[in-house]
This record gives sequence, C-alpha cells and structure tokens, in this order.
Amino acid sequence: MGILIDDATRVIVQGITGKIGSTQTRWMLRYGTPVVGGITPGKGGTIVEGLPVFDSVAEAVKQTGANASVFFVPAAFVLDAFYETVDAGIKLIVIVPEHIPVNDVMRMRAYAAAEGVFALGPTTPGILVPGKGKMGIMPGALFAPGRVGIISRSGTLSYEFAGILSEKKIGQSAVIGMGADPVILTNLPDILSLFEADKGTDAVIIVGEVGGTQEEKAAEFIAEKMKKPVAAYIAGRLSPQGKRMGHAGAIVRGAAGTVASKCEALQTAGATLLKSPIEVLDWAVNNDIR
Amino acid sequence: MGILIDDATRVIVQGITGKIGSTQTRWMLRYGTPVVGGITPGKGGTIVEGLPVFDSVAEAVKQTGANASVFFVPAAFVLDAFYETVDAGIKLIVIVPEHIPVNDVMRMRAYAAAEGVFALGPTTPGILVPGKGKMGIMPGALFAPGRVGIISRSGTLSYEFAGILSEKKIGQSAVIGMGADPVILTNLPDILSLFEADKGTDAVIIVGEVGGTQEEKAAEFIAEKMKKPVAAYIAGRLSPQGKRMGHAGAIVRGAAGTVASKCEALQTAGATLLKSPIEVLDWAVNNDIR
Amino acid sequence: MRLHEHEGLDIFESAGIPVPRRGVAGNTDDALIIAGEIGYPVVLKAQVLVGGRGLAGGIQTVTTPEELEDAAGKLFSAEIKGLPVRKLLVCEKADIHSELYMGITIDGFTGRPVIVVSKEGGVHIEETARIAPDKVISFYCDPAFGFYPYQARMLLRRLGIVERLLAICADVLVRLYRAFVQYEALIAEINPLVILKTGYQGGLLAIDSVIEIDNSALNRVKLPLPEMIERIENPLERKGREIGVTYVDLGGDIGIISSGAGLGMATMDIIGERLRPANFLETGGGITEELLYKCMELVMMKIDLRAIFINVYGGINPIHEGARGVVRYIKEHNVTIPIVAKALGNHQEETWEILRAGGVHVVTEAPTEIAVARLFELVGAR
Amino acid sequence: MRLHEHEGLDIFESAGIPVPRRGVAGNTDDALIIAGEIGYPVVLKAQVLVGGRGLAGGIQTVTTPEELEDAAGKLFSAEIKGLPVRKLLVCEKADIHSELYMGITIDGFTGRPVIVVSKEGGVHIEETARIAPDKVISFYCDPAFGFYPYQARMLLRRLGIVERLLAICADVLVRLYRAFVQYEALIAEINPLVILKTGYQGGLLAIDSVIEIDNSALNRVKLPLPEMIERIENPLERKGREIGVTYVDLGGDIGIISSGAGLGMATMDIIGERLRPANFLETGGGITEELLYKCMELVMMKIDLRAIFINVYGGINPIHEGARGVVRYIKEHNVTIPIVAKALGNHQEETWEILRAGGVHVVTEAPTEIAVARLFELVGAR
Repeated sequence: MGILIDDATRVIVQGITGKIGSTQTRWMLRYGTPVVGGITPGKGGTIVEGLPVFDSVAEAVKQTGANASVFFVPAAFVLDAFYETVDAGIKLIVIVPEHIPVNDVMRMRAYAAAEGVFALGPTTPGILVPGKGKMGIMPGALFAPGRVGIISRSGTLSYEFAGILSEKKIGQSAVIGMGADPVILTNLPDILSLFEADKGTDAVIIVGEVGGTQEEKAAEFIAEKMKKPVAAYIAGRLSPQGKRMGHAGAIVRGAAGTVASKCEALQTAGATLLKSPIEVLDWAVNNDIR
Repeated sequence: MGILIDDATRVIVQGITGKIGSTQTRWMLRYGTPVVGGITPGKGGTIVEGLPVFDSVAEAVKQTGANASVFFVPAAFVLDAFYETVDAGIKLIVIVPEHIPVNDVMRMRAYAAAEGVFALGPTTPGILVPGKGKMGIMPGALFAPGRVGIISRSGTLSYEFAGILSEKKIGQSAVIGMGADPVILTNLPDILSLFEADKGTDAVIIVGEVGGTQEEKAAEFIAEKMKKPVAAYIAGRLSPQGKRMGHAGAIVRGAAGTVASKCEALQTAGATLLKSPIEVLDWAVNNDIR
Repeated sequence: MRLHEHEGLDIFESAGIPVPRRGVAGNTDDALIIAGEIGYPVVLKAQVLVGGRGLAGGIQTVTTPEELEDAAGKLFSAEIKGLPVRKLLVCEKADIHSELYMGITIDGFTGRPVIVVSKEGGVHIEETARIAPDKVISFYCDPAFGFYPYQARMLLRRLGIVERLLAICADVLVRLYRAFVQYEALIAEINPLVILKTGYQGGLLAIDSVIEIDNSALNRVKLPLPEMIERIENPLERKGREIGVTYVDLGGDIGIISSGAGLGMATMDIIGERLRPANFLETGGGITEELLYKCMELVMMKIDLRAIFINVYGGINPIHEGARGVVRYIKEHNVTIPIVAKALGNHQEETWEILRAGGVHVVTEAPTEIAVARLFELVGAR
Repeated sequence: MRLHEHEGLDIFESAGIPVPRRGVAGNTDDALIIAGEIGYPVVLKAQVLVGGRGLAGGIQTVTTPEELEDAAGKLFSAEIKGLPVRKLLVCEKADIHSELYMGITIDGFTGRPVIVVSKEGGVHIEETARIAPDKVISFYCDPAFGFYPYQARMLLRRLGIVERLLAICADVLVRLYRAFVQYEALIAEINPLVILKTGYQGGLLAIDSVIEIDNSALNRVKLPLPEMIERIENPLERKGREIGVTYVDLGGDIGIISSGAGLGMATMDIIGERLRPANFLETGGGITEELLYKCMELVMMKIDLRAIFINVYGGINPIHEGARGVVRYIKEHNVTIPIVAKALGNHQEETWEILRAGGVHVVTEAPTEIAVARLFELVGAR
C-alpha cells in the first residue's frame, strides 16, 4: 500500500484536452498510473490518449468510478473545477497549476476541509508513489521504490533528492509536493502525519524553502508526534532579503520564515539538518535506510 | 410556561438609547418584561429607563446574564448587531426594524440556523406572552392570558385578533409576529410547531397576507403534523396584482401568493378559514375555546 | 424598484452579457436617428413598467423609416395598459434561431436565490412552468457559496445544451447571477436569451431584461439611474412616497388610512364588501401629527370622496399625536364628509378624546367590522 | 504587486478612509504648486518602493517655498536605498495627537486574513510586536464570513479605545478590510492612522499606505494603475518579466538558469559556497526553445560573466526543446565562457546529446554538487 495512491485509486485528469494535460496524461499512463478518463467541459465524447473525455466530473465518476483527480486546468478556471470535483465526491485532488489567486486558494482550502477532501497544491508537482503511479508532473525515471518519504515545497528539488537517493539504490515510499504558494491546501504537518502513520515509510525528508511558517509548524509536529527519523533541507540561504513589504506579515510571523529560523526550529525538534542536498546520502547511511 | 418568554428569560434591548428603543423599553418594563439592560456601542456606562447600557452584547451577557434580545437598531446596522448578538451566545432574537435589505436577511437567517438561534423578523411586532412579558412593540392592553396562540405576518392585524378575542374574554397563550419581509428569519411552519408542542395552547390562529408562500407551506405542516385546531385569515383579497401593499413581502407575482391559493391550501389542510376577522369569535365558540 | 428594459440592458452590458445594438428615444425624430445608425429592420419597444407589453401592442418591428414614423407616432400617443409611453427602445432585430429563458429571483421560504432556466423562452414561460414543469429547471443556490459555471453547466445540460453553446450559455447565466448579487436584485431575468442563426456576438443576445432592485438596498447599490420617486407615474402615489407612506390608488370613493399593512389590507377587504375603496394608505411606524395631517391632505386629493375610514393601533406609533394631525386638517379645511376612526392600543383614550373633539366618529370596539358597519350606516351603504 | 504610497492613499480614499490633502509631483515646480494649494507646512515623501524610507531621509517637512525647493531638489537627485526618486508625494502636515497601527495580511498556515492593530503606530511597530506582544492585537478572520464592525470594536476596545473614537476607528478598520478584499491584497496597512488634535476629517487621518496586490489576481482586479512591468526599476529584471521568467539581479559573475524556484535557490546556495552568482533565473513551467534562447540572451547581458550553470528537470518542461535554444544562442553568438549543465528527467538523453553537440559541459549525475564541482574546476574556484 502506498500513501494516497494505491490499488483502489482511479485517476481522472482535468483539462485533459490541453497540451500539458494530454502530454502529462501520457507520462502518467506510461508510469503505470490507473488513469481512467479526463474532463474538459464541452469536449465530452472525445478520446485523449485512449481515455474517454467527459463534460463533467459527476459523469466521469459515474462512468469510470474515478476517486482521484489531477488538475491541468488554466488558473482562472481552477476554483470552479475544484468545487465541481468536490461536489462530485472525489476525495483526493492534486492542483498542479500555478498563479492561482490566494483568495481562490483560501476558498478551496475551506471547502476541502469542510467536505473532508485531501488536496495538494497549488503549484505542486503532485504525488508519486514508486511502483503504484503518479498524479502530476514528476519525471518517473528519477524515482525508485523504497522506504523513504519525501515532502517538498519545490517540484524540482523533490526530483533532485529522489534522484540522488535512487542513484544509490535508496528508494522512496512516496514523494509528495506540498505546493509552493503562500497558502496551500494541506499543511506540511498534516502531510507528515501520513508518513508517520505509513507502514511502508521508515524515514522522511522535508525539502523546504525560505518564506512562510510551514517548516516551523512542522518542527512542532516532529517534536510532539514523530518517532521516525526526519532529515530537512531548506533552500534559499543566499536569497536576497525580499524587498520589505510592510509590517503586517513580519508582525504575524515574528522572525519566522528565514532559513535560519527554520533550521533552528527543525534542529531543536530533532530533525537532521542537511546543509546541501548531497548530505542526504550520509544521513541515509547513518540511519541505516535502504 | 409561555412560549419563548418564561421565568428564565432575561431581555436586552439593542439600540436602547434611541427614541423608539427607550420608549419601547418603558412599555416592555411596564408590561412586566424582565428587561435587564441595553446596548448602544459607544454609550456604555449610561443609564436608560433605569437600566444599564453596555458597549457590547458580550459585556451585557457577562454582566446581566441576558439570554434574549430585541432590536431597535437602524436598518443599516442590523446585520452587524445580529452577528454580534449570536456570537455573544444569545439564543432568542427579535428584529423589529423594517427596510432591511433581503441580502442581509438571508445572511442572518443562515447564521441563525447554523448557530441554533431562534430569531423573528425583520418587520415584526415581536412576541407577547400575556402575563410573562413582551419583546417588541405590541400594545399590552389589548392582550389577555389564555390558551389561543396567534401567529401573524402583520403587527396591527395581530393586535386586531387579540383585541377581538380579549374583549370576549378569550385569552392568548402567546402572540408571535413572524415578520412581513419577503424572507424571514423563522418560517411559519417552525413557529406553528412551537404552538403544536405547547401544553398551554389549545388552538392556533394564523393571520396571513397576500404574497410569498409561507401560508401554503404552513398548510402542508397542518395537514401532516398538527392536531390542534387552526383558524386562518388572509388579508389582501382586494389588493391589485403587482402592487406592494406596504409590506415588502405583500406583493402578488403571478399565480403564487394570491389569497385564493393560500385559502385553498389552508382549507384543504383542515384549517378553518375566516373570511373576516370577526368570524374568529364563531370559530372559538365552535371549538369550545375559552 | 423595477427598472426599465433599457436600464436593465445597460446593466447586462456592463456585466458582460451580450446585448443588442440599441438606443433610447424620447420622440420619433430621435428614434429615426437611432434606427439609421443601427440599420433596418429595427424593433420599437415601449418602455413601460408593466407585463404583457408585447401582446398589448407595445412592441413593433419596422423595416423602413416611413414605417418607423408611423409606428413610433402611434406608440408615443398610446397608453399601454393604462401607462403613458414616454420612451421607446430602438433595437436591432435579432436573427433568431431559438430562445432560452434565464431568471433569478429570491425564494422567500428557503431564503435562497432560485435560478430558473428553460428552453421555452418568451412570453409563455409562466404557462410552461404550470403545464410542463419538467421543461423548467430550478436551482436553489446557497448565497454564501455563490453560483459557479459548473453549476450553470449542470442546469443547462439538463436542457440538452451541449458543446460550445454549453460554455457560453453558462457564462451568461453566471454573469446574470453576479449582476443579481451586485445590484441586490429581487428579480433578474433575461427573457428571451436568443440563440442567433449566425455566430454574431458569440451567438447569443439578451433581448429583454427584467430587473427589480431591493428597495431596502437602494442606498448602497451604486446605480446611475433616476430616483425611485421619478418612476412613479400616479401623482397621488408619488406624493405618498414623498411624505413617506405607502399609497396605492384605487378606483373607489372611500378613503382609508391605516397604520400597518395587514390591517390596511383587511380594512380594504372589509370595506370592499359593500363600498369601493379609493385608496390604500399605510402609514408605517413613523406616525407624527405632521404625518397624519399630510395623510389627510393626500387622501382628500381624490375627487368625489364620500368618507374616510381611519384604522390605527398604538404599538410603535403615538396615535394620540397622529389624532391631532387629523383633527387639525379637518378644522383648517372644514372637512364635511364623514370620518370614522377606530384607534386602539397605547394612548387610546387620549386619542379618542382628540378625535371626538374634531368631529370624528370614533368606534372603540375591537372588531374593524363594527367600525365599518358604522361607516356603511353613515354613507348609506347596503 | 506593491503599490506606491500615493496609489494606496487613492484606494483608501475611494474606500471612504480619511486621507490627507495631497498631490503627486514629478518635479520641483509641480511640488511648489501642490504645496501652494495645500498650504504650508507640507510633508514631502519620496515615492520609492522600499521600507525604512523615513530613516533614509526620504521624508521631509518644509514650511516655506524656499525650503521646499531646496528639499525637493535634493530628493529628486538622491537615491533612497539604491532606488531613484521619480515622484514626490506632497501632503498636508497632520496635527498629530496620537497614532494607531492597522494592518491586514494573509497568514499562510491558517489560510486566513489576519487583522493586526496596535496603539504603537509608526516605524517601531515590529519592535513593539517583539518586545511587548500584548500591545499588538491580532485577529484571524474567516474570509467566508467577512469582517464586521462589531469585531473591529472588540479588537479596538482591547486597545482601550472607547466612546466616539471606537466607532470611527472601527469604521476605518472595516473599510480597510473591504479594500483588502476588493483589491485582492496580500497586505494592506495604514501606518500610522493618526488621531488628530482637532476634529478635522472626523478626527482621523491615514497618512501612509502599504498595499500589495496578489500578482495572480491582477487580471481580475480593476485598478487604474500603471502595469506591473513599468514598476520594475532594474532593466534586467524588467526584461525577465517581459520574457516571462523570474530574474533577480545579484552582484556576482556566475549566471544561473534553473527550472524551478527551489532548485534555483539550492543551486545558488551551492555555487555560493565558492563563487558569486550573477543572477537567479527561474524559467517556471513554460520552457520552449525560444524561451531558453531568450534566457541565455538575458543572462549574457550581465557584463564580465565568467560562466553559466544550467540546472533543469524534465517534468512539466520539455528540456530537449530548451536545449536547442541554448545551443542556438551559443552558436549564433559564439559564446566562449564555460557552460555547465545538469539536465535530468523526461527526454534527458536527447537533451544531453543536443547540449554536448553545442559545447556544453553536461553532467549526468543527480547531485547538483557534482555538477557545481565541475563548474568550480572550469573557472578555477578553490
């Protein structure tokens, strides 16, 4: 059993008739993902990559038994499609697109919480469970089955860590992109709790970035709830201090959001800090992770 | 025990420092209503009609144990005051003012439903429970204690029916103004159910008007759920089509909301139709109501 | 406040709903100029706030300037269901393939906006709803959530609309909903939304509008429109609004003043058993001496009035103060027609005293029927 | 998109928040005219998008035209924290009794707007939040519910504000929230909100604004403002925006091209161990041959560049197409500085082949550190 994607998963692709949607559907199918259909309103009845296209999510659910959805929908249409998907009873949603207004994200987040939907993104590479499938854009060749969980704010950095590990035959139980927006649909501690509970995961890597407080909150979760070893890397040490944008954010966050604050919080919580991605190999050896 | 107002009721008056608020507070106190204080933001610490004025509902609840509130607040401020009152934990709210935008009423109604608050109005004369007290503007002298319940869309018509009955020594268990707006905070069937369940009520009079579908829905409730005798009077037989007769809700659009449609529904449901208010006396005699 | 068709079309246009090329003319010359710019044939539509305008001859298609002159001249001098035609909307003639109905209103019982769509557009929508309710799709919307394109598509699919038309019709319906919310409407209706034979304007055209704004929200809705009061055609009803009461002009000769709409309607119904009410006047909760003085003045403006019936309660209203206004009017204008009053509630005795001193026939019993019986006696009604 | 102070004040004004009389001057003559209309003393405020402007001399009070000429002249020729002063806001000088701070931002972790108020306004608000957090009141708002006056009064009462001031301050805070929502802001701040010694303007005056609009919402927020792109002072950063990538100009001499912000930052951090990055360039998910050609062009605009490091993944991006753009640029412009590339993921072999044919040093191992070690070798970094 993998995290989030397992043998019961049946994936639909929203925006399947678009260029990215159709290309990524092909990659997902090649990776062995159980994709069962796609949605583009007004294009129901056509076929893309051998899959049926439906006008509405409700119809797709009815015809295919879909229970998971990955979005390649233009940013302006994501909110509408999200509501439609939740209303159709889908409980796992991955929002790949970027540039979605924060107000829309806040609405989606509240709706997902109210309806018991697990959603990732926006601006996420998605989820990849080696050997089971992937929802999103992660390049499958870089991943290998195994027992390390990876959660990353950045798509490409998740590939980097998986690639480094896979080269040394250290496989992954699941790789999850949490999304890189100021507000995301599922917070980092909630994703961590999935890995902590997963029997197929022995250890977890958090790949964070400057900004926000997700990593600081994750540190609290690690200190209080986690028993599995955690390694953490925070990108952006040399990022120039952003042009200061008023005080409100700074007041709310306090000193949080810098690489230093995140590193300190994670280290105090008992996570192993990686100063550079390649150090993940030493951590794996030291923790006897294979 | 009266409906809605009983020995545990402690009423606050919102907008108590206004002309109508202070005058009506005096009338409510004279009628023996347990009014414990008032609210006008910015005027906390003053005294009106011997009662303490508070800046916020939360403070009034804390200081006086208030659990019911009657509004004499300008229409533009009602929504804000309503949210404040619900948040302060008050579970019975009477909105006397008229001319409140329907959009605000819809918001209040949804909030009251979500928070388990019983609210009446807008554009209601309020509630009067003979011998217990009153929240609103009903002139106390016209009412007498007894066992007939009255629910009316119109304030003055509720006085008319109570007056006719009281003159003949037929008292009332409670008189409730449901409010005369197109959308009201508690629907007529829900008010009927209070009377049906009340041990102090033997029979119920519905005083309706042209417009809307409250009376039609009440007919369904009567047919399905009510055992007590019901009399109904519908005003507006001669109202011209499409004209707003004073109340925002009293307007006939198409076939729905006509006196004929209401009368037919109520009669079919088993209610006694009163063609003119004075016929209520015959109904009382026929049903042995004293 | 009910808007004129052309005002509603302007709102539709600003909401991004496709509308016809058009102009508003106050006279035949202007109509000719507008038609010249649009190109013939054009449709002339009388701007009167009444339903069934088309069947009453208020809508005319003309194909030449001569026809226009003839038709416009007749329309401007006509009355449509009793209302004068002050303005004509001159519209391009749509090349109609088929019609849809889209309407949004507020359902009082659920407290929700109801979105209604049907393939049977035009004047027969109410009839369709009655005889073939399955052809009319309704959706009760959660106003806290809003109304989104996916919901619009769901409704429209149930009408059998598919492919490209589905998306553009859904877009219009969502825009109609946004306008409904933004302008705090009680009703917003496109009837019909025309599907054109050609792809012009995206293939759709909203060729009639019905919008009614919530009167209670008028002060916070930003509308570049004439005031409510300027829309009232009847001079007595306009004066009623000026002094702050509800006045509805009726055909009869018995004046009615009541405090409270329900009581007013009941009074009208009871009087109507034997006599014909001249008006419905409801004071609302703001009675003062001055207000009732003005109410008397307004009611007395009706010629050939035979009597006045006053029915008021002292709840929120200080009826003793109102009584002073009535009596002052009677004295100053030497009113001689009979005035019957029933006045109960707070300050009732004081009120009776004042009214009696002014020559008013006061009835102190509760049933309005008894007071009306007195009125019948006084004017000799059987 | 961060707005200038004067743009924010215009938004405040349209939202009904009291703001000072003011004008924007592009030169000293205009500043004199505006000051003449307002009346001396006036405050000159450099319109630069950077914090700590006041401490850097960007705000000057002048009491005579002569003083204004002197101060404005200096400001227009100065740089504030490296930014040129193109415009001055000329403002009436407020008669300050005391100051409040009001700010709204979005909290990423809760996904809610946070409303912050304090009696300690001005430049020291963050310091106050740190050393005396009880003097700073925060409220996490439910965006589906909104923010209402009673909530504003509750917050402000906790600052000890009472009576009439309570209502008018609550009104300003609610209006600030409405503007925050309407303009889809990430930050909206009044700092300070001045309580005046006199009752002028209702006794309050918002004398500085900070507003940042959500870039992702810019196309649906109606703002009568210059485009985002015109606000970018740095010419390279502006070109980055023009071609659709994120470009941050840095002080060093090693060009970086990455696909992905996280990877870009990590690459910068790794290179920064021994060399100095010239830039941070992140392509986002839209790589094409043309885009990478333009990225090369942009990176090469930096003078004295010693090398370029390319770090890309083929996930959503067709990196083989991007590789063609890189190689085409190299050939057309005869690039001679070393270019190291790590490119993994979909189409990786094809990408390597294309890059190698163009003379790029391709590293095929996963760790960026190994590829960077190759870079260090090539430029002789120890």
